[in-house]
Amino acid sequence: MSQYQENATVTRIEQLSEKNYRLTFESPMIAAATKPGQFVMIRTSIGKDPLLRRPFSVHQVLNNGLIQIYFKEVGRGTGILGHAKVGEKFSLFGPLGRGFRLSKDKPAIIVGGGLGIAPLLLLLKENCRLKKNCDQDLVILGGRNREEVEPLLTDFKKYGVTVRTSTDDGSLGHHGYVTEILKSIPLVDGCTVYACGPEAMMSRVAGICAEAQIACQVSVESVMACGMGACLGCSRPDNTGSYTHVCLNGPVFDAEKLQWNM
Amino acid sequence: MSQYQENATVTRIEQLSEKNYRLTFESPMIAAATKPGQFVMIRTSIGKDPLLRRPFSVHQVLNNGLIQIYFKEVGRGTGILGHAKVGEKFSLFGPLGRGFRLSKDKPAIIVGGGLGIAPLLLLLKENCRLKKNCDQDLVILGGRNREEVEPLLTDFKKYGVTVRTSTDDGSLGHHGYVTEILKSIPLVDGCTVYACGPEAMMSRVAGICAEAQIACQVSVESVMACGMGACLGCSRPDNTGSYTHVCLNGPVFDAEKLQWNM
Amino acid sequence: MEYVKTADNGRPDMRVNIGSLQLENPVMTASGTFGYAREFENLMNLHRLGAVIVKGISLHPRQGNPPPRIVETACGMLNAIGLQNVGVDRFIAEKMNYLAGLNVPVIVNILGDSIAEYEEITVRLQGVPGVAGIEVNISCPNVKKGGVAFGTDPKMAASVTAAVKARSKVPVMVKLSPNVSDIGAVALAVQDGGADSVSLINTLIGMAIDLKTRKPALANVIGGLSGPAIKPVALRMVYEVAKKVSIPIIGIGGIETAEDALEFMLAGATAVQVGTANFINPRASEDVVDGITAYLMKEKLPSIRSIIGQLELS
Amino acid sequence: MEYVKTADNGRPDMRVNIGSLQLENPVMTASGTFGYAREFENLMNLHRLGAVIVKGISLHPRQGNPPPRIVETACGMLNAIGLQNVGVDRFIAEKMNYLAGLNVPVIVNILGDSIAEYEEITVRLQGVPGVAGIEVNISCPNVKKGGVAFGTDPKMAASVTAAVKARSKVPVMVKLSPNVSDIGAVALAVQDGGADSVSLINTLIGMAIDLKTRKPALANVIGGLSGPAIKPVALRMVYEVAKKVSIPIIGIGGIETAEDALEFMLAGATAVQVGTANFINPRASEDVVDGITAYLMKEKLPSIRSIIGQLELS
Ligand SMILES: Cc1cc2nc3c(=O)[nH]c(=O)nc-3n(C[C@H](O)[C@H](O)[C@H](O)COP(=O)(O)OP(=O)(O)OC[C@H]3O[C@@H](n4cnc5c(N)ncnc54)[C@H](O)[C@@H]3O)c2cc1C
Ligand SMILES: Cc1cc2nc3c(=O)[nH]c(=O)nc-3n(C[C@H](O)[C@H](O)[C@H](O)COP(=O)(O)OP(=O)(O)OC[C@H]3O[C@@H](n4cnc5c(N)ncnc54)[C@H](O)[C@@H]3O)c2cc1C
Ligand SMILES: Cc1cc2nc3c(=O)[nH]c(=O)nc-3n(C[C@H](O)[C@H](O)[C@H](O)COP(=O)(O)O)c2cc1C
Ligand SMILES: Cc1cc2nc3c(=O)[nH]c(=O)nc-3n(C[C@H](O)[C@H](O)[C@H](O)COP(=O)(O)O)c2cc1C
Ligand code: FES
Ligand code: FES
Repeated sequence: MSQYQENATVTRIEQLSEKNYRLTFESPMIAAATKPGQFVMIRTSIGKDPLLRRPFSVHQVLNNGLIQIYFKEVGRGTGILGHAKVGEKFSLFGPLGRGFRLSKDKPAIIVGGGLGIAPLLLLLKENCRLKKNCDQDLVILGGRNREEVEPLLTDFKKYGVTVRTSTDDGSLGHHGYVTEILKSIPLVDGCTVYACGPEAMMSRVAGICAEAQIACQVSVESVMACGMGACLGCSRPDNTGSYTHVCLNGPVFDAEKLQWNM
Repeated sequence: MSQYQENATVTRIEQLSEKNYRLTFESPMIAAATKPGQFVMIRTSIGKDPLLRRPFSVHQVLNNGLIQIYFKEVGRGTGILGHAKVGEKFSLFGPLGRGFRLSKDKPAIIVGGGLGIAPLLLLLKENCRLKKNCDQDLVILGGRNREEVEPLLTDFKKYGVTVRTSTDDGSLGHHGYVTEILKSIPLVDGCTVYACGPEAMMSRVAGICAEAQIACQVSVESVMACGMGACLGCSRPDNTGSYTHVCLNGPVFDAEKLQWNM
Repeated sequence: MEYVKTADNGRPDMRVNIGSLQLENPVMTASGTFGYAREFENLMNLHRLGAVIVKGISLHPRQGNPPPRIVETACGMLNAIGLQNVGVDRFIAEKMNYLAGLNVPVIVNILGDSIAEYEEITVRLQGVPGVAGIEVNISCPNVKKGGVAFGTDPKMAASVTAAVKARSKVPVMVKLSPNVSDIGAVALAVQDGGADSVSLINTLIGMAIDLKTRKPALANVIGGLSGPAIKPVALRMVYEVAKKVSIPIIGIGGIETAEDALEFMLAGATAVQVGTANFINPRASEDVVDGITAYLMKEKLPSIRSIIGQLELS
Repeated sequence: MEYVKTADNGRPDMRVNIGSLQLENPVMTASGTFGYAREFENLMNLHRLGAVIVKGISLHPRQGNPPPRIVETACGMLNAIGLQNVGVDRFIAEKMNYLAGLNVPVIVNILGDSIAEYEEITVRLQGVPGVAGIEVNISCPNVKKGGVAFGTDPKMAASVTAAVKARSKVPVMVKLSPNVSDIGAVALAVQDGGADSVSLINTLIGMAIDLKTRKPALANVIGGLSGPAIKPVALRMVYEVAKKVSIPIIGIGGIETAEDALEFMLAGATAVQVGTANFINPRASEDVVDGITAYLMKEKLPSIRSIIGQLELS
């Protein structure tokens, strides 16, 4: 469980859609230590404002000590990252949190909505590496429109997995939600659903899996100050009526361990 | 007395020595309105930190609505400006303050030390334009070493004026202070000394001029919040035992109107 | 409160009432951060302000503190201007003429070393054309005598309020200090003293040190902290005071944008003052007016008054 | 105070005494910002700290507040953790073993809803190996009962102090709230109550609002403001308290760098605590130790103690 603070250089910037970016950092120590579902905390400013680091799932680990994040510009921190230049340096801290628990022989159904797709590429990669062959597995990716989903498809498809898509406006794949696709497919016994996306989507996925009595791992969000268990800021109600902490016990949880507003 | 807030684009960056930079901005309204000795307030951050604008003398007004500042990297605001990229935009506010009072027929002796050289190039330009011929005038520029002074010499010399130099380490011109050069030359009756530089230097210049009974205008500094008379933060003791405000009544003052610690 | 809808031009109604003072919109400029307004005449449209509050005025002229008077801090600044001003008589003679010509209510911020001084300034301001209200500064931290005590002790605060109120025909706004254990108690006392409204917060007392010289960064050693850094404290205090008093509240502290202003109004402020932001963006106060209008239109709200105190607690 | 010079290795002497507590250097970690230290073991060298102060401990376990518990503000953050902790017994059983193994004094931050609770926690901590001191939190703004009152009223503050002191064999540090009219008075009262030292400041009470939802940004509505934004207030209070008390002062509030720490020491602090900065740079406290050492060497000062209270007033 080693974590590092690295001054990472931006090596590549991809604007995948209007507000969605993919940034590649040279961050060899973090790259070597990251497992699927873990995240990094990035300091976006050189001054004291914005003050806190921002959490981002690790999207991909590439060769040569490169890691990627995939994010949407929603505020000041992501705004700064969206305007980063190749060669700029940012302080990365990670890898943090508990990632996905993979299984060698169980079929995987990977469900991502919007920016929740971010951690799933690394998950898929590890899943397929572990299994050698992942043609039993399924990936379901959804978003608001074609622009949001399409740019990522090749990266997922290269692992030989079946990829189904949905969009809110019907511009790509199923017209509707990823959960409708999930609902429509036979959920084989012993398979695991891995999900990341908006709260409402994950809540729905958790419900579907509970009903079908299959395992479900979700990657959830929370505001965070430290990302490593020091501040107790990232509390989230668990199924015992108490709180769990997203940065330490998550961000990936067994869905049944959390409280859901369904 | 019109002042403007302009979102000015950086069009050129010159690093003249280790910490000294010259930045050119496209700022047509401010450029058209600026008189020698006036200054601009620049917002250096996009966030809330550093919060306040930073004051800089206008170093040159060029054709096509361009203005220049010449500055040293001493802290966070100047650090950000020193790392600016061509094409970046900064909010400029100006022109502000009262500049130098020029005279068509009186010989001018222009004395600059260190970064105090900044406003003197525009002063010289206007002075020579007004007089048509400024071969009676003298410029004395000093700094810590050759690196600090030399890069600016061509710009001053192109007006056909005599330029003398001094450096603290003797690496260029007189080995010592600009005030020693000033002291050593005959100060003709009716001439005006224009000075900008470190406080100690200006104090000394003011003393020399008072003794020789010749006019002396100095451009002084002060911490500033607003730069335009609203905060009353930029107070400086004047010769009446009261305070004057650098941003409104200065930055250029008749030396005799100020209180000097000599 | 009664508002006559003057024109149905599809634009939201921005008017608010501070007691008997009717404002075209809820955006004022904070004392000491807007000079005497004239400084800004070429930089913005002064007529679009809800009200102008001018630099604090004392009975006699004050020279203010020696420099340095200001220093920047993280997302804020400290000032120790020392209440430099020309005194009430010269203020009336030299500044009020211009101010009276503005199309907006002018509120005069006053301060004294004793109750008698507050009374005397109030008396002199009565009947001066253009003076629409008085803001009583009982909170300035920069002057050794008076200032601090008046704002800290509820009884003293009530006394000053009552004294000014007794001598004023124009509405009296009392400006509260945040440097107290219980601002709600001071606000209540001031309301009992007869204040028509309370404005808050004034600056937090702070200090900065220059490690290089090992000296305080301000000649006055301590100064008043303002700017975005203090906004959370200001919002909390407005919220706290709103639960206590029934008179209108004017929110102040780190307001830079319409969003900031609207947050204060949700917390219970009827109007706001823009302070330090004027230094960074001389158009800040007008931008806040524009931004609030745009927000109301976007949210399809006919009137700004439907925002006041509408914070939703779950 | 007596310092034996242990080794003449040319490095400056960083030791300071907080009453009978001898620290290798003046840099501690602030309660609630450093977990139980173990979280940081892979990120820095814990043994290099002057002292570790752990998250506030109550008599019974506390679940803390619902989320959101934190929100960023300009150059600062608000927290309303609600003092989540495992309670003193589980703390001793589960956390102290590791902490006792560290080569640095461990100071336990405690809080109670009543004097009896403070006493009981103190009693349970006596004789626990590794507990080098107690920091009494009389200032936490997050819990409705107790917290606020103890820190605001000098008499109450003195009573808690005396009660804890009477039951403690280890030195007692009392942590002061900044949300008061006169922190000097509280500090004096606490000194009279027998405190071995005072630490300040705890967080300023603040609030943030989410305009989109029109709700408070924190589920608890109000929270504690920390970070660089509050540093000017903290410095001023340390300076003020230093003029009043003779016991050592520990400075807290927005300290990120050695420069910040040295400013607090110039103002009169014998030691400092690094808080929010730990979240941004997990190595912050160690960096402060390094930075102070470097400063002393650069300035050719043989001992850190020659800095304390050496602010130059002109
Ligand atoms: C473990 C974890 C992993 C994450 N991974 C990713 C990722 O891979 N890609 C990605 O795009 N985002 C991810 N996020 C969310 C990301 O951290 C936020 O979008 C980011 O912090 C916003 O910063 P900002 O300064 O741009 O926005 P701010 O200026 O702080 O806020 C702007 C707006 O964004 C909203 N916002 C703030 N934080 C979040 C959040 N956590 N989620 C949603 N909205 C938020 C605010 O409420 C506000 O309305 C992750 C969050 C967590 C906790
Ligand atoms: C009217 C006027 C015109 C000016 N023109 C120029 C110019 O043409 N070129 C130029 O290089 N500088 C000029 N200055 C100074 C310039 O404004 C400061 O150097 C700048 O504000 C420092 O900002 P910073 O954020 O980099 O430093 P900060 O981080 O604010 O401070 C860093 C260090 O610099 C010191 N410092 C801060 N302000 C000043 C100051 N005004 N003078 C000297 N040291 C300071 C601080 O004490 C501190 O030690 C001018 C100042 C005024 C008032
Ligand atoms: C430079 C300066 C001068 C001020 N002078 C006064 C004053 O004369 N009277 C007063 O009541 N408040 C004065 N204030 C306080 C402001 O009116 C306001 O209450 C405070 O700055 C907080 O608001 P802000 O964060 O928006 O600046 C002054 C503030 C600053 C920054
Ligand atoms: C998330 C968080 C939790 C805190 N918990 C405690 C606590 O349990 N007990 C306490 O006395 N102070 C607590 N504090 C206050 C800090 O110890 C410190 O006094 C304050 O944050 C100011 O210092 P800073 O600006 O360096 O953070 C907490 C602060 C934060 C940010
Ligand atoms: S973010 Fe600090 S404990 Fe989880
Ligand atoms: S800088 Fe504000 S009055 Fe001069």
